[in-house]
Parts: sequence; structure tokens; C-alpha cells
Amino acid sequence: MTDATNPSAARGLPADPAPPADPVTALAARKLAERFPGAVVEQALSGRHPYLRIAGDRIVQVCTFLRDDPDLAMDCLHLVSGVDWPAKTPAEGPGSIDVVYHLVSYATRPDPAYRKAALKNDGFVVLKVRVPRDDPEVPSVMGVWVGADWHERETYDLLGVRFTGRPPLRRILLPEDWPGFPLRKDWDYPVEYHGIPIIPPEGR
Amino acid sequence: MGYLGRIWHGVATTAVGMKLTWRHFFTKPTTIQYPEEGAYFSPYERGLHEFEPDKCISCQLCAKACPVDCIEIVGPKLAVTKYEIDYAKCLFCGLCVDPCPVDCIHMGQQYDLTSFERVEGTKIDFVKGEGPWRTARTSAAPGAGLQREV
Amino acid sequence: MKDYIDGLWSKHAFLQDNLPVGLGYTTGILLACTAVLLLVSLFAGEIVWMERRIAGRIQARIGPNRVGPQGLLQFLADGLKLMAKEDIIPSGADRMVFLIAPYIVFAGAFAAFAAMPFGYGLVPADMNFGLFFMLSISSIEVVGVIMAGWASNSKWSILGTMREVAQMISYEMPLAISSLTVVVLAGTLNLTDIVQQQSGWIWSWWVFRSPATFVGFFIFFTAALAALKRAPFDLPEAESELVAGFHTEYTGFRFAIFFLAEYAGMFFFALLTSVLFFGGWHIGVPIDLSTGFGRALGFLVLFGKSAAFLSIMIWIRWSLPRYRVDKVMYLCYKVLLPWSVVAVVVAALQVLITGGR
Amino acid sequence: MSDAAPAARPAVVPPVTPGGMAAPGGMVAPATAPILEAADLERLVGQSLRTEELVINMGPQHPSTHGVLRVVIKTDGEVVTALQPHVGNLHRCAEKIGESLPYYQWLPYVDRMDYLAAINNEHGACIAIERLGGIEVPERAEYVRVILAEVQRIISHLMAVGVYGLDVGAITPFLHTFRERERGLDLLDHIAGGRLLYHVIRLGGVKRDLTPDWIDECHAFLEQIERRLPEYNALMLDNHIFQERTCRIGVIDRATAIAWGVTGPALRAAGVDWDCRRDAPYSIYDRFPFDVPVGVPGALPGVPGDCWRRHWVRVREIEQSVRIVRHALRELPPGSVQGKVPKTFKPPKGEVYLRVENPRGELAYYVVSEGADRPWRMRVRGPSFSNIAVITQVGVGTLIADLVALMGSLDIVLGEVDR
Repeated sequence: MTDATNPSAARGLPADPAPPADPVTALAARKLAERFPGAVVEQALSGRHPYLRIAGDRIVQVCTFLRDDPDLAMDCLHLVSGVDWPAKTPAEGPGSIDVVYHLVSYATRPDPAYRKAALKNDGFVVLKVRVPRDDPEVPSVMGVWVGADWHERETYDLLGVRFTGRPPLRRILLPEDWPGFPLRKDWDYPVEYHGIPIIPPEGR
Repeated sequence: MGYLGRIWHGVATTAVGMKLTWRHFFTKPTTIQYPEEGAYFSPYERGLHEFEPDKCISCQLCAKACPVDCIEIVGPKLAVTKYEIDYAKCLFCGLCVDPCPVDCIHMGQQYDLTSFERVEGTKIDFVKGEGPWRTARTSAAPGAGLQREV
Repeated sequence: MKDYIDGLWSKHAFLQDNLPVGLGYTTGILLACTAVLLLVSLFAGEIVWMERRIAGRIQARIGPNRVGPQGLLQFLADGLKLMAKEDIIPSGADRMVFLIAPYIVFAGAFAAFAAMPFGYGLVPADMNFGLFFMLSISSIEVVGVIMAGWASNSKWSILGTMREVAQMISYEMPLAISSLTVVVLAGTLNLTDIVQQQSGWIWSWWVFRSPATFVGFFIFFTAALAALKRAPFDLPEAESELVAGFHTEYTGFRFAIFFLAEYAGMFFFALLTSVLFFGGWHIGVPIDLSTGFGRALGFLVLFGKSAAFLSIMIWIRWSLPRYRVDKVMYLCYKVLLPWSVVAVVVAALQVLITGGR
Repeated sequence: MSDAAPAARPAVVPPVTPGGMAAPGGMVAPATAPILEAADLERLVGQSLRTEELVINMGPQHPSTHGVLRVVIKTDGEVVTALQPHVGNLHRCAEKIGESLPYYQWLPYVDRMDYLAAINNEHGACIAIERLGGIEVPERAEYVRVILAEVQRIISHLMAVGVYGLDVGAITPFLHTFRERERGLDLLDHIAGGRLLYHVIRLGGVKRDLTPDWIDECHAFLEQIERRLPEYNALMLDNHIFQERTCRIGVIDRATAIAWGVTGPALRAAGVDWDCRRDAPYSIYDRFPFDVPVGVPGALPGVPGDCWRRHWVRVREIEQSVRIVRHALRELPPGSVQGKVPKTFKPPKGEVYLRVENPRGELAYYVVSEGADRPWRMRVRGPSFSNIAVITQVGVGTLIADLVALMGSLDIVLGEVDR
């Protein structure tokens, strides 16, 4: 899901010149290419939301490296979120879920020049991990940032992504015995929960 | 801070705090006697709706604009038979007021949705005027100013 | 008061020979007790109003002014409301202990008034060891609070009780010792005599007569605040931590009794402070107040002084945050206790050197 | 406010046999986290005379949990030995609703997430969606937005400052801060129509322009704030008992704060000199000079990262916000406050991640759009979500009174935690 179009092209104006690459993400991509060849499956370095897609099983090594490397120093996991991409047609297989990690560093200041050009406001490194939709499993990064615990539990709770190698996953927002994972696109509303009828909003 | 220092610091800061509360004791209170003295009204208050049935051309724009679909309009142009808002779902966000081409729906000043009798349902049908909290309040005069410093 | 009634009794021959001898004495006591009970609970109700009005004005708001003129009957309204409230007894509660606890706290708070002089001669029971009796009787409250805390089978109450026990028992000591400074100088435990010795000009009041009693007053007042669980020491029923401490599970009129006992205790310590340190019913000018009219004036003066101390307690409560449990203990054992002992020693030396008086 | 009987019983502990606190009836609350492992249970039942740890529900109904947060504590006496926060009582699936509503209709839901700083939420959401869809916001609207956001920050911090007094036992400052806060609420009510949930910042600008009458009232409000701030400090910050209760209590040092993702005043109090408005500026914040209070070790009582320092940072931030609003009011340019927004607004395919400085921390919006008129995924990072998680580590070993002080100083709002 590269971010190909940019706003002015959508409104028929002459397309902007290719936006510059985000320095922080570019630096991270280069370093990762050296240290862990093959870890970065796909990268989009420019535009409003540059990201690096990482192979699922290498995520913990990559995160540890990004946190400990002096000039990147990604010492804070800002957010872990899941984005559900169900398959358009059943032929395409089960579809996938993107687990998106937003890492930020409080040591480095964002580069003002880049920010003006690409409307991206600060030195984020975004890692994406694609997992199959029917058996979503990702190694947990709780070992790298202890704050990931609640974020991972929420992603499991709402999207059903199981994180391995961490204390047992439990639902954080929904009650323990809530059926299914609500944020999945194909989640249908249960008729009632413990006797309380659930009236689904009229779809539009 | 040493042992005596802590005692002295404790007594001194307590005295400072109490001097302040002493001064407050003699300042005029800022609260008002609510039911008797009226509360403050913003001229753009988003309270209970006010609706003029005769101007409504039942174009359903407000029903579409509502995030929770709590407006239900039945009836032909300029002769609406039913204009019902379900106040159990309404967010009081004011999105229904903007798209109305004939300006027949406003949000009034009645924000106090308490009622003395147990009324069934929370739906108000503005055409027939049934339902709880029915009041004849109209928007306050734009001049309803701000509360002066006390 | 009781010997006055006793005397009255003996004058009427008819009563004298028909009824058993001791009856006069007992009716005297009964009348005295009901008078004290009514007076104090009425005044405790007024203190509630006073506290909420002063707190209101301190916090830039008005305070209760709807029930009765300026809200004076507010405490009646509160009482009726609490009586009308449902009387919940938690399921796991130790029923009997749960029911008795508030009355023991109430008894502890009111029994202490037995030896309290409300004016010259206006003493329910003029004991020679008045002060000693009062301080020991008022510590019955601790037993009541422990029963309340344990019986309501709620974890918050247990924690509230543990704090209560630690605080009340440890603050009894500085309370007693600091009042000892006056007793050492006055030479008697009888409160009426203590007040009579302050009958001269204003500097004849105990608080100004010696540095020991001056320091003793401050220690006494702070320790009284702690013994009453008020102001910076209101840990046993700290709203923000223990929900409502030992009386979390109490509702309805039972809660009203706790409430009344607390304010009666406040009134008691305010009276005791003015009696011990600030010349009781004397007004700082040496006139004789033992006559009929003087006695009434004394009664009012004593009430005025205790009202002043009550407003100070209220003023402190609404301008200070709350201590933590270990800090309360630190204050007691590391600050109040040593200094009160020093004050007593200084008082004793003063008696040794100047022969007292 | 009593702790109702079933909640008082520990969540999963089956009835404790004689010796422990009797829990007859054996009614077990609905299955939640196993607090007592099997080993603990065996140990408890086996012995007769022992000290037993209390398992307390600082439940959803507790005066100092600032909303429906439930913290199950295992205490030994008053010392907390184990701590398990439970959230989710206020979950209203804002993100699921976000996926089924057009962009402009989701804004009222954004107000309800951090209901004490509604305008900051709206500000962040609108900037993120405008950046995604390329909507131009006129100059005057940007200024009005910053003014409203900073007035909202003052109001939110006033709430935090006042309510923290309640947690520590000082009731008067709470009433005093609310006197100023009421004045501010009427100010925003005059422009937005609502007192708490404003829905005044819309896509492309602001619903209503500032009238000169409003600007005078705003200046008066700012003066009243500046006059009253030293009073709060006299009652709280400089007070000996307040310092006893908060200095060196609940210390969240720099490394713990960053590891747990704690942001906002708590992070600045820990000594990290970071404020999104200055270091990663969005909207027009780079035009307003203001300084960021940081809790470096210095002449201030206590250590960096303790409860006192977090409270101090909030009081300083109120002063800085007053400064920003005055600066913005001085430079308010003329012009319209509503930019051009297409009728059916369909942003191009793409994603945006925007970080905004909310009074409680860094609020972030991750919006994924597939070109339809409603987003594919609307993800919100509530700062309180990470801020409250840190008590699992920092809260252990403290007294109950300190745990209350710690949770109060983090100033969390459950609407933002549970979304």
C-alpha cells in the first residue's frame, strides 16, 4: 500500500516534484539493510507517511537495534496499531492484517527542512508487519519497550493479533468472554451479550 | 532541612495558607442562588431543538447530517406530518442545523432535560408537540452577554 | 447543679417524707445529664452549620442558607434526611457489634461532658479529678471505632480502623502531658479551681502565665485536632483514600450518630482548651462572677471562647492538605511528645523555684 | 459511595476458609484476571495463624480513580505489594464508529474521548484529516484554533491542579480553581454553544469567529488566571504538608517514563525537555515563543519525576498558555474562519500520523484512507492509556495514600484510555 498519490495530483493540479525522502526513515532503512539484510521487505521513504515493512520473525532484533543505535535512539514505542485488510475476493486467500509500530526518539529533533516539504511533522520511524488474517501471530516487542504490553493487549483485543513470547495475552478493553474481534471488517454484531440486546447501527 | 527547620517550615507555610483562606473568608462568594438567579446563557447555546413545521421542505438533509440518525421526517414538502428527534441518541452536536436550506431547525436554550413526571420514551415529535420537555423557549436574544468578573 | 437540686429537694417537706432519701440526688443527676445531652447535641448541630458556612465562605461560595433563617435549621434537615435513609447492614457484618458501635462512640464523646464546667457552679458533676476523668473517658471512642471498623466487614473499614487506633492512642499522650503543664502549675485537677485561679487580669490566664503552658497550649490544640481526626490528621475517614474509613458501611441514622459524636468531640475540646488555658468564664477583668447574673455572663463568655476555637479548627481544616499515616506518627512521637515533656519539666521547675501560684 | 458487598470480595478468590476474613456464600465475581495463583491459595488455606494480604478493589467506584478505572491491589497492611489496573469500563468503540461515519460526522466523537480537553482533541483530529485530504485552512482560523486550544489547556490544567488537591486532602484549592474554570467554560460556551464538548473546530476552520466582545472577556479571564495562580501555590505547591505528601513520592524517572511511553507533563517532570508544540510544531505553534517547564534537578523541592514536580510543571504550563493566548490575540489577522471543504469530502488513498500536545500528553491520530468518504481505519493514541500503565511498575511498594497521590498526579481521563 504505497502512498503513491499526493493531494495536489488528486485535485488536477500539476503533480508535486517527487517529495524528498524522510531523513530518519532513510537512515534507518540504510542501517537495517547493512545489519539485517533481508529484514526490510519493502520501504516507502518519501511522502506523508514513510514506513518500512519488516519480516515478521525479525521484528524483535530490528526493534532492539533501532532502540540501541546511538544516532537513531528510538527509545519510545509511541503506538502499536492493527489495520485489517480483508481479501477483496475469496480467491486472493485469507487477506492480511498490518501490525504498525510507530517509534519515536526523544533524543533527536525532527529536521525542519524535511518537515516543511512533506508536511510530516517529526522524526518517526514506522515499522509495518504483515500477518495472514486467519492466523495472525507476531513476536512481542515487550522485551524491547515494556510499554508495549497494553498496546499489544489492545491490538489482540480488537483485532485478534496474537503476540508470542510475552506474559499471557488477555483482553484489555472488552470483557473476557466477548465474541470475536470487533475491529475486523467482517465482524458481525452478536444478537445479545449476557441478555443485553445489541442493536447494530443501520449501515449506510 | 534539619529537625527544627522542618517544624519552622511547616508552621510558616501553614500560616501562609491560612492567611490566604482568611482573606477569602471576607471576599464575596461567586456562586449564585441557582433557581432564583438565572444561569448564564450563551446566544449560541446547543440545547433542546426548536422547529418551525411550516417552513420545513422535508429535504432530509438534517437527517443525513446527523451522526446518530436520530431525526425522522415523514410527510410531503411544506406539510410535514412527523418530525421526530430521539433524544436518547442525540449528541447535541449541532450538525443538523447547518445544512438546512430554509433554517427551520435551531438549537434552543433549554438545556435542563429534567422532568417531574416519568414520561415514556425520549422522542419529541415537533410537529404534534408531543413528548417530554416540551417548552416554548426560543433562542435567547443575541445580546445575552457574558458574566462579568465578580 | 446537682447539689442545687438536692437543696431544693430537701426544702419541701411533702417530698421529704414520702419519697426515699436518695431520689433527690438521682433526679438531680438525671436532670443534669439530659440538660447537657440536649445542650451539647443542639450546639453540635449548630457547629455543623457553622463549619459548612465558614467552609463555604473560605471557598468563595455561600454555604447552606435555605433551611431556616440563614440555614440555621440545616442540621435538623440533615438529621431528618438521615433518619429517612435506608438502614443498610452489610451481609457479612458482625451484626451485634455493628449495631452497638455508634452508641459507644456517642457515649464516649458525651460522657466526657460530665465534669465539664459550663459556668461557675454549672458543673454536672464537680469531681476533684475532673480533667483526669475527662481525658480517660473520651478515649472510649477508640473502642467504638474499632468495633465499627471490624464489624462492617469491608476492607476500607479495616484500614480506617487500623489508622484510627494508631492515631488516637498515640495522640492521647501529648494531649494528656500538655494539659499536665497547667495541672502542675495550678496544683489541682478540679476544673472549677483551675478556672478560679485565672480570675485576675488577662495575663492571669494560664496560657500567659508561663512559657510552659504557652507551648503546652499549642501542643494541646494540635493533639486535640489529631484526637478528633480533623484537619490535617483526618486519616481514619480519608475520603480520597479509604472511601470513608471506618464508617464506610454506615448509613441512615447510625451515620448521623457518628457525625454527631465527632462534632460533640470538637465542642468538648474547644471548651476544654478555653477552660484550661484561656480563663474559662473569666473575661480578663477581675470582677466576681459567682453571683446569679455573673454566672449566666460566664456561661456566654465560655461559649464565645469555645466558638472562637471551633472556628480556628474549621479554618485549619479547610486550608491544609492531609498528612500521611507515618508522618502523623512522626509528628506525634518526634515532635509533640518530646516538647510536651519538656514543657512539663519546665512547669515543674517553675513551681520548684517560684513556689507556684 | 460505599464499596458494595460483591465488589468488596476479591475478584476470583473462592471463599477463604476459617481464620481469614469470612466470605460466606462463596459468590465469585465474574471471571476476571487470576489474582491469586494456585501456590498462593495453597499457602493461604494450609496455615492457621498467619498475616494475610488484603486483596482490595480500588474499584470503578472510588473517589480517587478519576473515573471508571479499577485497580486491584494486594496490600500487606497499607503497603501495596501487587497491583493490577483494569480498564475498559468506558469503552465506546470510538474507532469502530470512526470507520462507519464520514469524516465530519466523527468529530463529535473526538470530543468525547478526552472530555476535559475537547478542543485539543478536535484540533488534532482536524489537522490530521486536513493533512490527509489537503484542505487549506485560512490564516485567521489557525489563530482562532490556537487561541481556543490554549484556553482549553488552561481550563484542563486548572481541573488537574484543583482535583489533585482533593486527592491529597486539600479541598479548598479545588473550589478556587473551579471558580476560574467556570469563567473559562462560560468563555468557550459563548463561542461554541456547549460547556464541555464544544464541536467548534470543524474541517477547514472554526465554526464561529471571535467577536471583539469575546476578546475583551478573554483578556479579563487571562488576567484573573494570572492573579489567582500564586494563590493556588500558596495553598498547595509551597505548603509543607503538600510537599510531605508529594515530594519523592511516585518517582517516574526519565528511563521508565520513556520506556512506558509516558508523555506530557509527566515526561517533562521526569526531565525530558520535549514539547510537541515547540519541538515537533503542528498548525502555527512555531510562531509563538514560549518556554517549556522541565523538571531538571535544581532548587525545587523533591527529585525530578516525583508527584510534586508533575504538579509544578502543570502550574507553569498554565502561565505559558496565558502567554501564548495573549500573543495570538495580539496578532489575530482579519479574514474568514471557514476554508473550502468539498461537499462530499473524499481524501485520496493514503495514511497520516499526526502527534498533538494534549494537556495530558501526546495525542496521536493514525488515519488510513482508501479514497472513500469515510476512513478505512481511524486509530487514536490516548496519552492517558500509556500514562496509567506506568503505575503497574511504579505503584508497587508504595502506601495506599501514595498510590492515590501518584494516580492523581498522572491526571488521567478514562474516556481517553478506553476510547
